[in-house]
Amino acid sequence: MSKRIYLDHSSTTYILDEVYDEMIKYLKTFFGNPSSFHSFGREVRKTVEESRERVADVISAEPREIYFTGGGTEADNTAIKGIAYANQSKGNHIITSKIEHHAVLHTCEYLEKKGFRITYLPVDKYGTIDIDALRDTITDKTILISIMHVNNEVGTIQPIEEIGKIAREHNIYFHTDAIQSFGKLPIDVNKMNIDLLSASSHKIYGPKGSGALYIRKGVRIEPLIHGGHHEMNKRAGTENVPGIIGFGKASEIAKKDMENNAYKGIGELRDYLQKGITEKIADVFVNGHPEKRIPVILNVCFKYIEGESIILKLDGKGIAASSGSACTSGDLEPSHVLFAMGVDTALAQGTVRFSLGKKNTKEEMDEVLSVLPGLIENLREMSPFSAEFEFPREAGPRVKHKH
Amino acid sequence: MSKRIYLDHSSTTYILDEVYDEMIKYLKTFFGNPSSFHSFGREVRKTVEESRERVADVISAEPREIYFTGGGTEADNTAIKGIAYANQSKGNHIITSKIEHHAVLHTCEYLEKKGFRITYLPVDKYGTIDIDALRDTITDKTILISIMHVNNEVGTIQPIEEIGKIAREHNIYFHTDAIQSFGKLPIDVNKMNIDLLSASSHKIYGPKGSGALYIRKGVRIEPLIHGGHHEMNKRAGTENVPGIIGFGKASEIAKKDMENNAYKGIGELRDYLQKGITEKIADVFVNGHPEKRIPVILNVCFKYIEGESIILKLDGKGIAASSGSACTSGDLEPSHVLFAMGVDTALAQGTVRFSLGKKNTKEEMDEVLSVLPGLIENLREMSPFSAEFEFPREAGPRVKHKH
Amino acid sequence: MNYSEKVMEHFNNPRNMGEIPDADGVGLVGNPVCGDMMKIFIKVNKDTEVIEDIKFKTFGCGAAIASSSMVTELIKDKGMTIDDALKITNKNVIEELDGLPPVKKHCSVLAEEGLQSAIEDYKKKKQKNG
Amino acid sequence: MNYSEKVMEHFNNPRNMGEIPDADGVGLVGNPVCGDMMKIFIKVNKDTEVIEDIKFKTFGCGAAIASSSMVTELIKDKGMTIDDALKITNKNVIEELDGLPPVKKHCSVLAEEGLQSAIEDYKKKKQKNG
Ligand SMILES: Cc1ncc(COP(=O)(O)O)c(C=O)c1O
Ligand SMILES: Cc1ncc(COP(=O)(O)O)c(C=O)c1O
Repeated sequence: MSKRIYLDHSSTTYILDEVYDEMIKYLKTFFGNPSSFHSFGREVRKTVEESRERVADVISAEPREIYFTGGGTEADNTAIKGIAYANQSKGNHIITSKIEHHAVLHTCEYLEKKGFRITYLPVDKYGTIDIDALRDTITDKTILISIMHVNNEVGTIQPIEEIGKIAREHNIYFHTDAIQSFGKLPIDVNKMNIDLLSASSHKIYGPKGSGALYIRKGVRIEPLIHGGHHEMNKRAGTENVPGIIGFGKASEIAKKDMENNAYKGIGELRDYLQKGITEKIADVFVNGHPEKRIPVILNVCFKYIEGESIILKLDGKGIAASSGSACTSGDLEPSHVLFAMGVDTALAQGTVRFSLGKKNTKEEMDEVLSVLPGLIENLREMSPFSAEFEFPREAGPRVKHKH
Repeated sequence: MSKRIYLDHSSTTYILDEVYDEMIKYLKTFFGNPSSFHSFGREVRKTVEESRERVADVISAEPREIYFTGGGTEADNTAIKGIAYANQSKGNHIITSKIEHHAVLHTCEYLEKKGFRITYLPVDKYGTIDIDALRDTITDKTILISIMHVNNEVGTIQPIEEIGKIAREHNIYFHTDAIQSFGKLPIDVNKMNIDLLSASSHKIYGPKGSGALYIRKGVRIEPLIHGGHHEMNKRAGTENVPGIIGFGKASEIAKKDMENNAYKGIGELRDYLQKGITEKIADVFVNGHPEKRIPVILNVCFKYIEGESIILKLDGKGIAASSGSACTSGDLEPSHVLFAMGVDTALAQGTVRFSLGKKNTKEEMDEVLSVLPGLIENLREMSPFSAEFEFPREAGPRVKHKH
Repeated sequence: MNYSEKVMEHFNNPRNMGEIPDADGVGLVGNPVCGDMMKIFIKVNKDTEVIEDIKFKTFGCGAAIASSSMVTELIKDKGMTIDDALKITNKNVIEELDGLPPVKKHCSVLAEEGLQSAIEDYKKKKQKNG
Repeated sequence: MNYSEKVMEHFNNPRNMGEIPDADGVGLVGNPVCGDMMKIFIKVNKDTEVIEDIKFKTFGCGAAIASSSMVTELIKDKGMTIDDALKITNKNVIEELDGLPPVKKHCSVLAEEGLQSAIEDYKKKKQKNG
């Protein structure tokens, strides 16, 4: 198993050694409750606050604008519900996009049941949201715009600086789910006029169960979790100390990596893999924006076959990737992102996302490229579809697409 | 610092070596996302499900009735808001008690703003809730009773089996915050007619940032955190895998400890400390029920002086305890629990909670007993109050006590 | 979600995969839009009504491919008549596969339907051809 | 929440702790119900109005005790007159203590008030006694 190849970093990452080393001190030796008054508590509080600085640094925020959460999903929920409930008297309209993560979409759908009106902005074929549609859809009841920075399936980068400007002009709060971009792309919450931003530790080589919400100072939210006075009364519950410490260290390293242009090399590997796949395999379609795309993600549709079966075959060869197919998630329909981008649904069922990380090598890409063509051919042989027996045309208008 | 004495286990515990050893494998080697389809994900999913069994075992529940959360506070919020919102059509009345943890009280106060009516049951001088008042206060609009199992400040054990019976008779959901008792006192959710139960890992020698909510099968709640399909659609967000693994291991050990009567020895130490303090120091009052009290907690009022100053002095001697005083928490009034028990407020300001753990020794108790009398005397010398200059009588009815 | 060893074995070494060019009956069920489509070909002995050959082509996940493989194996190994074959249900397929994850049960239903559809096609053709 | 070293030093070694049995002025401020009560005793030179001795007794947290100690030290070290003493504010106390945590600012206010109250008491008594 030691020769396995991991290409699912956008789902979760391993923990870097430096992160691990710092964390385990707070599992073993420094176990105090940071809210405690005695020495066991104080020695922990200090490092928690250092972690807050490290996280803040990544996005040019102030430490006191960072609130630790139990993960990225909780951060998204806190931001969106928190702003919605705190501003109900001002309006009930929220603008988001069709390609958000479920943490945002399902939260918005929930708010619809609670009387909010949600606009789900369309995207073009590259998965970029329609800025004009955004402008047109703003009303005097609009209280929040929530648009992700980088899409987790196809990697397309959204024009958040432009969105921030529009939001600011209209005096509307702007939240961005930056869970895929935090620590990978430069972000400046002030320049970009971001009021709230979600981040998650386990996407940047930190531990799972740890996230953060940036809330611009002065912006009021209704807390999601009530209880003690933790996190400046915005998120109750004894802090996940090792998780916070690990997230802090991972943030510090991520910032250095960005400064050292570490993602350039990863992007070259990704492009190498993309080139190899498209050259070696017929009927392959790359999803996402050709340039405005995060360098770690490669999303590909393999025509005539289904994604889960590809993932299973790859897994049999020790290669881990993920699928945008319906089967894997237990839903009946495939990726809402590809659907919003106008990708044919049958084609979308054959999607694989390769997401690269810091330690992937060219040798690993070569291994994938040597294994993948045969495996795709094998599955295509099993498939009733081919250039001679094409996918049936999608019949008529489809029922409402469940996210 | 190696000779420090930790007596604040009810605030948080260190992590046992066995727990640590199991956890770090899932920090380092097995880092996959349990939702992933490939081998990295599957190897983790398996152990997450084993942890679910271990947690379930402690309270005789079924594994699928256990939902992992980011901590005890989140479990309380999920239970109470979850039941409240899912049953709004049936009624809007919730019964709880005046001595709940803030995770419950502040959640209930929040729900009051959202149109729910909350009854806060009184307690007697021992901190036991008034069962007759509970019966009297039930209406046909009552949808939930939320009463803690063991109070975290004074340690009093509530008659939850009786409460469960009453709830069941009236067809009302019963939630218990068992964060202080889980893994320390026997609990059987079926015998006790418990529908929802909150537990937290860092109170039983597991890691912080990990908790669980038991939800009886068939009981519907509205989720607190929306997003992906995690935790059977009841709690979205990538699982805190090392936290869950650690909680599982800690649960397994706690169960064995209970079977081996480990808390008998701790109780004897606690009683030894109590006896020593009350014999050696004048004007000392022990809070909580004399018998129906969890064996790890000793809550004492030292008359004429203030709690934080005692904690600081103890801390100076390397002894960690916690205070029920207002000063420490940043509130203006001291413990709402002692207030509900009718303890004079000035006296309540002088409260210290010693909470014992598995590794405390008689030598440590002797050390506390040798240090404490002098330190109390020293502070009393500083105090303007004494038997000659008594606390002023509390004047008239007080304003509403903020929890 | 975890597949049994049996499912994986059939997924990796599917039995009876392919087409029968001059098949007596062909069933086509499912929809690629929903992620699964199966095509089942049968060759039937006109006198004994025994299914003498059966093959499949499947677009779908691991469970869909394994179910196709299993249902064809069940038929072929036992030399079943079409009447016996019509008694095969998705439950049989699941059992023989040592179980399927709950979200994958529909794949075994598809296998049952694919087989039935091929037999229907055979019957229809037989009627037509006299 | 963290106390400065200075606060801890004054908490552990409070200056001027105690009572003055024949004090010229006594101030009693705060309320034990709220967690802090301070009693300040002063001895004043009738001619120069210099505070010649000052002592305190305090019921309260670390910050309350340190603030009491600090305010008395400020007076005594400098041999202040009551007029000068009245100029001392809680800000001075906080500064001299190298800061107090935000939730503890009120403790320094109590020290200021305690001192003023003792001086008032002195003045009242002086008036009464002619
Ligand atoms: C864009 C995006 N938003 C939200 C999430 C949820 O974050 P977490 O897994 O930390 O709950 C993820 C990752 O799963 C993501 O990629
Ligand atoms: C009774 C009780 N309820 C709730 C909590 C909150 O749990 P957590 O610290 O895991 O958020 C605690 C502990 O702080 C507690 O003692």
